[in-house]
Amino acid sequence: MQELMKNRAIELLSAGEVDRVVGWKKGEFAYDCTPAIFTDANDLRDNFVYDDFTAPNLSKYLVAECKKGGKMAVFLKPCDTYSFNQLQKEHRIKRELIHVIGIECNGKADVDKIKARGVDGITGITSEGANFVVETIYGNETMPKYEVMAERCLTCKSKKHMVYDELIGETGDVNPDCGRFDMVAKLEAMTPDERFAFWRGELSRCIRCNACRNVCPACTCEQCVFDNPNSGIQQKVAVTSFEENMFHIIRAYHVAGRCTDCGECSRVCPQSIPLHLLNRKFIKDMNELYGEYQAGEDTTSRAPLTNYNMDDCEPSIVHERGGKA
Amino acid sequence: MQKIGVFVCWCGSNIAATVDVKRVAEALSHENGVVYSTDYQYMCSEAGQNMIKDAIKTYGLTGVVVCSCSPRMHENTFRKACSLAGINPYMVEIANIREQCSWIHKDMVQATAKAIILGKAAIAKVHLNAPLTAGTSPVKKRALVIGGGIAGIQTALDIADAGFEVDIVEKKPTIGGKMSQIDKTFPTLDCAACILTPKMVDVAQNELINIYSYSEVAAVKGFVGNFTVTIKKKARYVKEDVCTGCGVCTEKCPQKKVPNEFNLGMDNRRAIYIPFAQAVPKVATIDPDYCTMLKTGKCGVCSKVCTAKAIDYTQQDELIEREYGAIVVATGFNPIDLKDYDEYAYSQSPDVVTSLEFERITNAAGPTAGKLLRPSDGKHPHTIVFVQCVGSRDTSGCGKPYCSKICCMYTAKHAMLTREKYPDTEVYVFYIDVRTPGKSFDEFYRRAVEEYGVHYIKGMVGKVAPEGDKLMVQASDLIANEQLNIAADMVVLAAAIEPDKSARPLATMLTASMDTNDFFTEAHPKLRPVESPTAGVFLSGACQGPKDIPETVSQASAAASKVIGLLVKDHLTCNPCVAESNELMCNGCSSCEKVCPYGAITYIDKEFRMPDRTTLVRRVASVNPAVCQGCGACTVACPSGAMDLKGFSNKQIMAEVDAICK
Amino acid sequence: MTELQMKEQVLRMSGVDPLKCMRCGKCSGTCPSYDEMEYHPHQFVYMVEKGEISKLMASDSIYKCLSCMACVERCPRGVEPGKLVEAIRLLAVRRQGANHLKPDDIPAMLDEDLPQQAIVTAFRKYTK
Amino acid sequence: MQVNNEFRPTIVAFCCNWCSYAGADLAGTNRATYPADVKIIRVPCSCRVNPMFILRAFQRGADGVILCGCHPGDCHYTSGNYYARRRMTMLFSMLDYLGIERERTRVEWVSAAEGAKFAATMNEFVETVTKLGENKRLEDLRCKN
Amino acid sequence: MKVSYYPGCTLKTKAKELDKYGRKSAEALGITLEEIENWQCCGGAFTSASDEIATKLSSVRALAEARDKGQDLVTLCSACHNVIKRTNAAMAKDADFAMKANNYMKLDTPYNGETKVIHYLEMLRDTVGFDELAKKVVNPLKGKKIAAYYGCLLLRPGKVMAMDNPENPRIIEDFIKAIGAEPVIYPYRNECCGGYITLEDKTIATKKSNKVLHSAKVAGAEMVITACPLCLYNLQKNGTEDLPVVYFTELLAEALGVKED
Repeated sequence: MQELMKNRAIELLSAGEVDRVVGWKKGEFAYDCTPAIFTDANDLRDNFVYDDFTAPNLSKYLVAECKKGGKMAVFLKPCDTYSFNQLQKEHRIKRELIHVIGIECNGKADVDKIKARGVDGITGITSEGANFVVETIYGNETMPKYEVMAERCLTCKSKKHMVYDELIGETGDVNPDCGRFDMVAKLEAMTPDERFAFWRGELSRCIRCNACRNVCPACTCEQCVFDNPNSGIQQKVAVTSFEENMFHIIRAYHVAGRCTDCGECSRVCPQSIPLHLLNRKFIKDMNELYGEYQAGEDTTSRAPLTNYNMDDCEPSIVHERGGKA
Repeated sequence: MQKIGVFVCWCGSNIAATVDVKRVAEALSHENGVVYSTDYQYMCSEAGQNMIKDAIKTYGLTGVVVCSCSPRMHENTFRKACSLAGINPYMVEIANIREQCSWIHKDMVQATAKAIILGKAAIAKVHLNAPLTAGTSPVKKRALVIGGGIAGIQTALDIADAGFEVDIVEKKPTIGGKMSQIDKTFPTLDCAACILTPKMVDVAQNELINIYSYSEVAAVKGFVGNFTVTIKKKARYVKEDVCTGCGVCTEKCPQKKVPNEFNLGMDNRRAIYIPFAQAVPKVATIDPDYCTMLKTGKCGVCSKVCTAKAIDYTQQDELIEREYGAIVVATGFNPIDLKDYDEYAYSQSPDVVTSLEFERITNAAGPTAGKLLRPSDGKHPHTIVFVQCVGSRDTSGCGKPYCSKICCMYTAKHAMLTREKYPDTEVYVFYIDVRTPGKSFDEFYRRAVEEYGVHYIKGMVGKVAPEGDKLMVQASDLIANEQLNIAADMVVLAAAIEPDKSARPLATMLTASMDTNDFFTEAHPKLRPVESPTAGVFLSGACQGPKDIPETVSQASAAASKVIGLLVKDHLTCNPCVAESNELMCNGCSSCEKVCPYGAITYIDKEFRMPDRTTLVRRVASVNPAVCQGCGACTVACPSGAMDLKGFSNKQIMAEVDAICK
Repeated sequence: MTELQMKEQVLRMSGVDPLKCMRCGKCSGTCPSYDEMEYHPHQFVYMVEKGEISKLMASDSIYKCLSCMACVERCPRGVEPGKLVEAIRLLAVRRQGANHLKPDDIPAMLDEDLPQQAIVTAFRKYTK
Repeated sequence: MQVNNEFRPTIVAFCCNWCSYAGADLAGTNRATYPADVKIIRVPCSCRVNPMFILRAFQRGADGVILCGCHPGDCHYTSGNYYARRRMTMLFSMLDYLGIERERTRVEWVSAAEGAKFAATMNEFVETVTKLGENKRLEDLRCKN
Repeated sequence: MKVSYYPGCTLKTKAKELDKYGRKSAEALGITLEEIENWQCCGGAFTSASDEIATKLSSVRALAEARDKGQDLVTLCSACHNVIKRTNAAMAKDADFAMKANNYMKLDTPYNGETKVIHYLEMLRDTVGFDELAKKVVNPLKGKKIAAYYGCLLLRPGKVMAMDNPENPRIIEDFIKAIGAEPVIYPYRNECCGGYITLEDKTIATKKSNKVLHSAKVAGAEMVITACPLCLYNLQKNGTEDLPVVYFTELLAEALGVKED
């Protein structure tokens, strides 16, 4: 797979069809590959990487790249294509400048889960059927995928590419029964006190590093409200404990109806806060109250929060429906 | 840094009785940026306004906070005063310490503390205010009058007289309204038709007036100066421009058993009809509920007899879209349904009638050709009992809590006319109070008693029992302290009046406010009685409250003069509190555009100079300030906060929040 | 009890606000017992408002009311005069020995068809 | 605010200019009382109210926030309250999800004619919030210990 | 279908027909009337005074029993209906009264007006349906001109009783139509017959009853029907007009063909 992609990228670059390729290269460790812009075939040959650790969603990087002009190629996993569409809908990227190469994805490994099994000195990873084979300096370790796969991949909503110009590997199907809202439903079924305890446990770990915001493909504002002295809620550094709650609530609210549920926020959180559960709550509510809607499915539909029906439910539904008092 | 002046109004004792105004002025004087703080009995008076003007000059104020009544009352007054003194009118903020403080709180300590907080919030906002300049929007020089009764007719004639086009939308096949059903008018007793029908003809002949009869307003869009109204012209199955009004069809139509609504169902008309002889437009209308041709496809008599070939059974409802600068509501009234008052046996005996039915009975064009005859047997009644306040002043839930205002006078008229024409008839009027404020009104009522011998009895009828050909009326005479039993031949009920049922959906379309009784509310009950709080919407006649004819006509003319005052302007000053996009922060994502109800937001490709001297072209939102109405929907849809609302900016509102919550 | 205390008690028991009365007289216009009564329904309202309770208590009028509720039903202001009559009657019969109907009186009143209902109702109305 | 040991809540009421603010004025004109704890902020339309304002109010110590607008269908700007309705539904649902007392937030449609309803709503809301006591949860959510 | 049934004292003695034909007809219509156990007399009159508690407790007991069985409470006698329905409304709406009554009663579950009180006529209209009833009629009372006599107890106070429009009711007229007869509308159908005044002053009762009967007769009635034993007594005993007065259940049983055993 990696070689196919690498060769195709070199081919596009050499033929002058694009002047750069957006892909991944290895970081300090084998498992922390980072997004990279390749303009040179040799660089590609030496550093381009794609394996079961290459999780980052590259769509967001196209926003900055499009401003520079020139044609580019990008590799997008199925879930990344949703983000791509959403960015196109919001006029944040220029479709005509981008050659989208859809790539097959069967779920990425979560290195934290691997490490939690006591595996150390990781140098690489390969797939063998239902197992990952993790290469380490101490030899290979084989483990079942479902035990160490990232949460977002275990509940993958779609293996189908929403957009591509060419495909490497196969495109799959949308999976409506992925169970991605199970945890939200579980939280909803708790008492307010239990929910409060849960979120207090999670959110109190936040260090306001902004990693979630920086990685989020929906957070591409020219200037974030939290950085804008005129927004009235500027907070470069959280001064009071309250501000961090506000940050996460506002961030979730700002991406509501725009979030494709790519799960990058939770992936990059150094404190392992399940931030995607905030976004999924909004998605679930909107699906239930205003009809099924999947951001990034297309490039034209109206999102629930920029739309309405005359007979929408009243906000008091929050008081009336489920969840214990 | 702003230099702010604070002016605390006593509003006589309205504020000062519950709020310690001195304490408020003193407390606010310590707020950051406040350089002058004072209190005065009436800030809105000329002397009060001069205080503000003088302070602006003396202290070099850049912002003004007035702690007074609701901004809906005097914001403009104070803005004008500040403008005259040389500061931008939008540097004024009002702290509402009357309606939202002194009038609802009783405890002086609490009310004073709240007034101080409200003042602080206003000060916090003024700190962030910026001078705003209003744009303008053009005025469509045409008016719409909804309702073609005497109110609508008078308004339309007056507007047209000033040289503006007017459309009248009337839901019935003819204009004329309730007045066309009335026989004589009090207190002069001139014939209603004689004074109304010439006006109807004037309307028909006026080139500037266009009547949409048998039509309804279906939708209203836009705002003052620029309304777009969809009018539904109901199919009348007769070509209006071809029909000559000869009336042959209305004589030949074989369907003769249609209750005639013009005579309140006391006689019948045909399925094709002209409501009355002087109808305007004088055009026949087919009643689809009764026409055999329309219901079964078999008949076609009217089509055969029509020499003008005006009948068109295939006619459909038609939607017409027209633009107007102003809209006048003149939807009028109806008597209430008496189903909850059957102690008066209205449903049991045809000889128990409403006053409007009595009006038709005494009208020469009515079902009895003007002879006073009982509906049941066509005999002349010798004893008539009039019952006042049937459903008026009723708080029990069956009727209306208000006084219907016109009943005392028309009942006096009915009683007097009956006694004049038929001196052998005994007439009793049961009253709770006789209300006759109005020119020559009380004299009129006294004449009924003193010259015509009408028996006015202070008391109320408790039961009407039909027995044989008599109506046994059981009533109290409070002054004699006895219960009366009168064997009457007819009973006339002065039913309460209520706004027409079409008024409420219309108010929703116009976003005009109504009171709990479905009367339209005025912009100000005393000072702006013919304007609705919604700009560009005016009120004429009984849609605003019970009124007699002279009052209706004066209000109609007043509404017309307000409309003319609007239409003579070429441009209206726009609300400067409009949305504005900060191009540097705008992502160009189109969220705001999607929620804008006015289509005020478009996108432009804007060239930005980058720090490295290159240029970048980016798509950004641009607001048309003449179209934007300032709702602020876009500001919340904008994820980056690039979109903000002038006069109600994010920072201003949050400053108020902070001041309140501190 | 003073007249004022009695007035307060009557108002409390009946839940009636005589100030709502607009003096239309419909209660007296509709009352089937009007001619049997010394004081008529509208007078009950006005006299209670003025605090003339003992006059009403002493009057036979309180036993002539049929409790048919016509005045209550038809009052346009929701004053409910019938409830005032009832409250004043209760006040009267609750007084020691002031029962309007005594068990000893009953046999003379009976006939073979008289329903129980009439007797229990009368007891409820006339006695404490 | 703690006075004489009796908890008095701080309530922020956002009122749209056309209906609810006028309704509040009408409550005043009719002398329909409600507690002084309620402070009204005038906004042009319920759709002007940004969830940020509500969170900001809680941040600065508000114990309850209520948003009043024109009845659905009666919006002066035709559709503003429909958007506000969805926005507030989402925000309230999220606060509930985080375990914040759902009774601290409320949306009520009050027309310009409903002075009595305005006062009744405020009385009821103040009573509800007073029973809940001081708003601590949003702040405590982030408590480090 | 089963409902709780409150007969009342008069139906056990002087007004046995009202009860008997009511039961028979209900059975014929597929409705089981389950008599409330140990019911006590309702007292005959609802005292509107707010401090009268004890006199209303027998009604509360019956209401609570129906509530515990999860059934609607059906009444037949107009007086019982008036007392029980008004007591029920007071239990639901007057918190102070409900508290005091519950304190006396010491029920397992306090009663707060949960039971739906319906008159037999309402049961015919809303549960059975007059159209359905008409289908079950075997002996239609064709051509009979019948005047419905409501009296005051069934309809007033209108807001509480909420059976029909108190000034222009039609429920008994519709019933008359359903059993095949012709209703006669007359103005005194909802005016008082004199009620319990008969004990004290027969002349008043006679005056009132005659007014009703005369009014019905002038309107062309051949017969008057009622749901109230006291009305029946007054019209028959104190009235001097020659017009038969019967319970509506008797005609119902006759129409349904279940009158004779």
